[in-house]
Amino acid sequence: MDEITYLIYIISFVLGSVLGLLLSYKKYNQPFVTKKIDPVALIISIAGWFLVVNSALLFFLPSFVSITLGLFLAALVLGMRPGYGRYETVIGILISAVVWLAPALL
Amino acid sequence: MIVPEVVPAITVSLFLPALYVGLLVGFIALLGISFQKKDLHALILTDIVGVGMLIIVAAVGTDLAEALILPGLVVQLAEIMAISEILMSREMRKTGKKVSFMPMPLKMNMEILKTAPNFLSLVLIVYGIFLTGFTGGAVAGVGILFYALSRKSRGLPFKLWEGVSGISGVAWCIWLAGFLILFVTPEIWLLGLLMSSFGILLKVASKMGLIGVLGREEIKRD
Amino acid sequence: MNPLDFINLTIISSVVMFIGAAGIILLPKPLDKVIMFALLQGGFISTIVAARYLDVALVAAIFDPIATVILLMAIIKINEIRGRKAQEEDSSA
Amino acid sequence: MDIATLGGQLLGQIPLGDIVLYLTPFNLFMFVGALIFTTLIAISRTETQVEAEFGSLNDNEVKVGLKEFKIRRFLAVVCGLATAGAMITGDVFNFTLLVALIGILNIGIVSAVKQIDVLNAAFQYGLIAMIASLPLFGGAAIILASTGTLSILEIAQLSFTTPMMFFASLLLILGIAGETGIAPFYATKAEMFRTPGSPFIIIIHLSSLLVIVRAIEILLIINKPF
Amino acid sequence: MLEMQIWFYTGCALVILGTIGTVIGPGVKDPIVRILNTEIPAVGVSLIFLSYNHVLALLTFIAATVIITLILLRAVVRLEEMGAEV
Amino acid sequence: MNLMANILLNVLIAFLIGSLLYGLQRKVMARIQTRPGPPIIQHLLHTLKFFIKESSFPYTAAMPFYIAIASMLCAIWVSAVIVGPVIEGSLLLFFGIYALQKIVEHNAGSSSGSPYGKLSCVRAVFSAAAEVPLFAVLVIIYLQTQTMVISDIINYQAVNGPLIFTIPLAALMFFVLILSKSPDSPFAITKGKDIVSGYETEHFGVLRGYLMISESIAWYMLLWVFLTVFIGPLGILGYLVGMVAISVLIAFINATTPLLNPNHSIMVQITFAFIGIVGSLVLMMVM
Amino acid sequence: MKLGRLWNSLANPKRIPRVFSIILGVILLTGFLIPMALNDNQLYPRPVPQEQINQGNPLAPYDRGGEVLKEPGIVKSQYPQNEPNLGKITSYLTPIAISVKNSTIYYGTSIYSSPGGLIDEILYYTRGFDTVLESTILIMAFVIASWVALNFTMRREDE
Repeated sequence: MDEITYLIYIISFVLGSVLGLLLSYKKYNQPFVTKKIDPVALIISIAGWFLVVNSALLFFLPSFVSITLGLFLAALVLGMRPGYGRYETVIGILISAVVWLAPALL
Repeated sequence: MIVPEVVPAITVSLFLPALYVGLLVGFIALLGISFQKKDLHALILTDIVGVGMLIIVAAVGTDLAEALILPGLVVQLAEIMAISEILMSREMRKTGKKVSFMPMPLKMNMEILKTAPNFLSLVLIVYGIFLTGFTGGAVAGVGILFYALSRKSRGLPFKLWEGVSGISGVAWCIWLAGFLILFVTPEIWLLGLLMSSFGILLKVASKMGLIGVLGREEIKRD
Repeated sequence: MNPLDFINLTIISSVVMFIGAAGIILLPKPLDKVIMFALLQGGFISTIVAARYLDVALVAAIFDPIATVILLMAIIKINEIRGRKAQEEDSSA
Repeated sequence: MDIATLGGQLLGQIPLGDIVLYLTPFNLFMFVGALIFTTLIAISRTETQVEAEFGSLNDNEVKVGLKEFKIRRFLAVVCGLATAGAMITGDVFNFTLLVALIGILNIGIVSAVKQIDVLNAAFQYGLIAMIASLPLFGGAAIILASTGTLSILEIAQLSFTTPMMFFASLLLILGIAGETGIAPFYATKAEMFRTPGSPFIIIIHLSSLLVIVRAIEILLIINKPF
Repeated sequence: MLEMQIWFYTGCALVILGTIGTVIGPGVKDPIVRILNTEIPAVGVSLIFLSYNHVLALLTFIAATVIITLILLRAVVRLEEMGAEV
Repeated sequence: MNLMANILLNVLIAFLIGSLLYGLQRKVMARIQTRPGPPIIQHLLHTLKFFIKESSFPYTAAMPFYIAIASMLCAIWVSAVIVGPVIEGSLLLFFGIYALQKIVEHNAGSSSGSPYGKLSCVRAVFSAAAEVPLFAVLVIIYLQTQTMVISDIINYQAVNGPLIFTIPLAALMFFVLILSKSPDSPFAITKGKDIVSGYETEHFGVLRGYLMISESIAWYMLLWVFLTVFIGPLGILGYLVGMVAISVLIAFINATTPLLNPNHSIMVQITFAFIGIVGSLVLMMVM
Repeated sequence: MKLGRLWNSLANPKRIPRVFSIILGVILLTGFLIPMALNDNQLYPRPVPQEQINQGNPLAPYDRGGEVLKEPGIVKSQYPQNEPNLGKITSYLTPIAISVKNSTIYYGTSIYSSPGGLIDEILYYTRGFDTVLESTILIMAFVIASWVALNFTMRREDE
């Protein structure tokens, strides 16, 4: 069912954001730190966005599992406390977009 | 054939002039309202707007149109009454003045006020009861009203006022019951008919009469 | 065609009504207007009679004096109020 | 036909002589909505407005007296019932009468207040309501004159729309706008809401919005754009 | 038929005349005068009713006019007494 | 699928997406105003937060009404979801729901007895005066497609192309309506910051939670109706993209415009409505 | 800004009836431009005015045929299938009315205004719901007026 799938996506996104928010408050205690890129967050973000955008490439997983997982990971970074996780998200989106466009460009 | 199948040609030919007169009257009166600064004058002019409405409805010229006019009249009357009361209430609050609550003068010794009311009122009430319905209610109501207005005795207690308004409520219920009988058990339609006509009569008449009683109540407080 | 044929109840009453209406509009004093109003009502009642609805004419004839009385009372009362006000203004001035 | 494309399938009719009420999902929803609100209003007590007193630190409570409360509740309940009736009626003249009833009740609900401004707004609203009876009843009469019937179910089955019917519905919508006080004539009504007595004044708003929605359905049925 | 037409057009003329008189007639600044002038359209409407044979409506209308006049006059007198500028 | 399950599913989706869109909107506005802004999830958390807070009722409130109104608002928007995505019923019914919702919203303000709520209630009457003409856009849709049933409108668009190209002014009107419903918009006079939180000022705890849930559903539903009626048949992904796009657009407008004075707000909306209705009719005549 | 001032003045309650009436007046004027005519296929048609009274009919102008309690009168209503007793009220006359009818020909109106008769049929039977509403409007207006009068304009010193 289409709608159930989408509901699961949304819920995983929401859960990811909530978890990301909680974790980021534990991890960082300074507000508004820009310019610094957290490597762990970067990896999670890239992995998440890759899973979301390029689920078709991962033939061994059903697409909805990979998207659910990917949304969860992407939201983990996206939902971080204000000031954090922005560059990581942008880089993640860029990389996955490049991968998505790569077959077409090549 | 007593009743024709279609509306007679002469009624059709009168429709357009009547409609135009209605529209024209409405237009003139509305123009008057829009250039009128004073609220009381605007209220008086809305009466004329109602006249325009009546002409437009009457122009259809069937029995149905007449049945639609009857209540329209009563509605117009009721609305004017309620709104004028609000206007007075507002002005009293604004000016904050205590006024003598007498709407009509009784210091004059008018001959007609001594002899005529009893007779006129009696005629009107009896005739109104014979007529029944909206028409009879209005006629009998004016009779009661005129009687109340012109009598000098002022001993009407406040309770009676509420009693009269109570009658009209009961009358409304009678009318409703009659209406239900007409639809639920059509076999006894005659009873329903009589209940309806007399219910409406009582209701309209008592309500109209209330205006006069209202006046008296105020006189009494003077 | 005899010109006298035009003198029947319908024509006369409508002429009376027009005179009454003109009087109501043009005369300045309210009391004069009430008198012209009676003229208007008279024309109206005779019109109903010309239509041969005597019961309606009867009711109209009863309502005519009532309306007149109500108008008269209001006019007298309002004159009284205005007179009193003018007096008060005089005495205060 | 038109009735079904507007409000969904025709669920049933309630014949009362020549006046036939009809129910579609749309009418039913509005009818039930109006009734629920009426019930809620009937069982509620009024709010108390708390205002800061001028020149001191005390509060000033504006309450609705018991007598005032009773009459206003009564009027509000009748107004709610009238609104519910206007939702399901299937007769143009019946609808206009219900709208007229709603108009007078709206004035009545606020006529019992003591603020001069609110009374003024109520009076002006009353003036509009009275003026609006011309286009309201006049519009219904012109519809009767042009179609020969007042029943909406019959009008829906006519195959033509004359300019006269269009003019009549123009009058009708203006009348409804006047009686219910929508834009751009909203100001009188909004002023009336400044008075305390929350659940009762709500019915003023409820009735006007629901009536407008219903009026749109009726006008579309009458005019049959295609 | 001619009679009916005469009544009808007399009624129309009276209504229009009376309305104009009520709106811009001489002396209508005084509310009493204005109310008196409204009686002319009332009679005009009665004539129109008569020519359509709406006799019952006519009967009711006559009674209702009297009451409306009374209500309006009551308002006028009381407002005048209060000295309200409306 | 089972009807009940379908309803539940759609309501949940509406609520979650609506909340996320509100969060997104706040984020975008904040970035435009060069603030960091709250996380996107904030509005949802905010809503859920109220369900674990203590509920208290002001003693000035109009009692059963004050409580009933919050759940009524919820019920009304749930029925909107039923009429909309679930059974694709009549648009007129949706119009009725919108009208009822206006009343509930308005009375939430006045039943509490708070002067802020009262002001919000008066303004709600104002704004209803403006929003109802805007909603008259439905008439134009009816004139164009000859039906009011949503599924038929979708079919019409599948054949004749999106309505936004044929009646652009109507789409503009509906867009103004959506704009007026969004918080912080120039037309959001009922929730202006000058009257604290408008009609929600005196609603605490569970009641506030209900109000916020219904607001989220309302936002989703308005966008859904806009996309369905003007863009035509869309997949769920299409709806998502469209909703995000409109939310971002509205966030741009909100971030850069001031709140209008109530009278002006209404008259601006009425002007839009007038231009929209007359313009659409003229366009239809010409074409 | 002039537009803003205009919009503000539109929100003044006192102006609204004036604005409304001028808009309505203009729309009424457009009625003169629109072709209008009476559709002669109406419900409840009535004979040519004055026809019945000219024939010396004692029930003029509301004679619609039928016999008291036996035969229904002629009524052309919208939904005859909903009205089993259609026309019976029209033909009904009270005993007083019958005696009046036998004595004079000029009292038709009064006879048909008493119970029974065409208008009663329309008001109470075929369109009864309308009459319920009308009398409700009347009663409500009086409730309002009398309540305001009793509690504000008359007994104000009690406050």
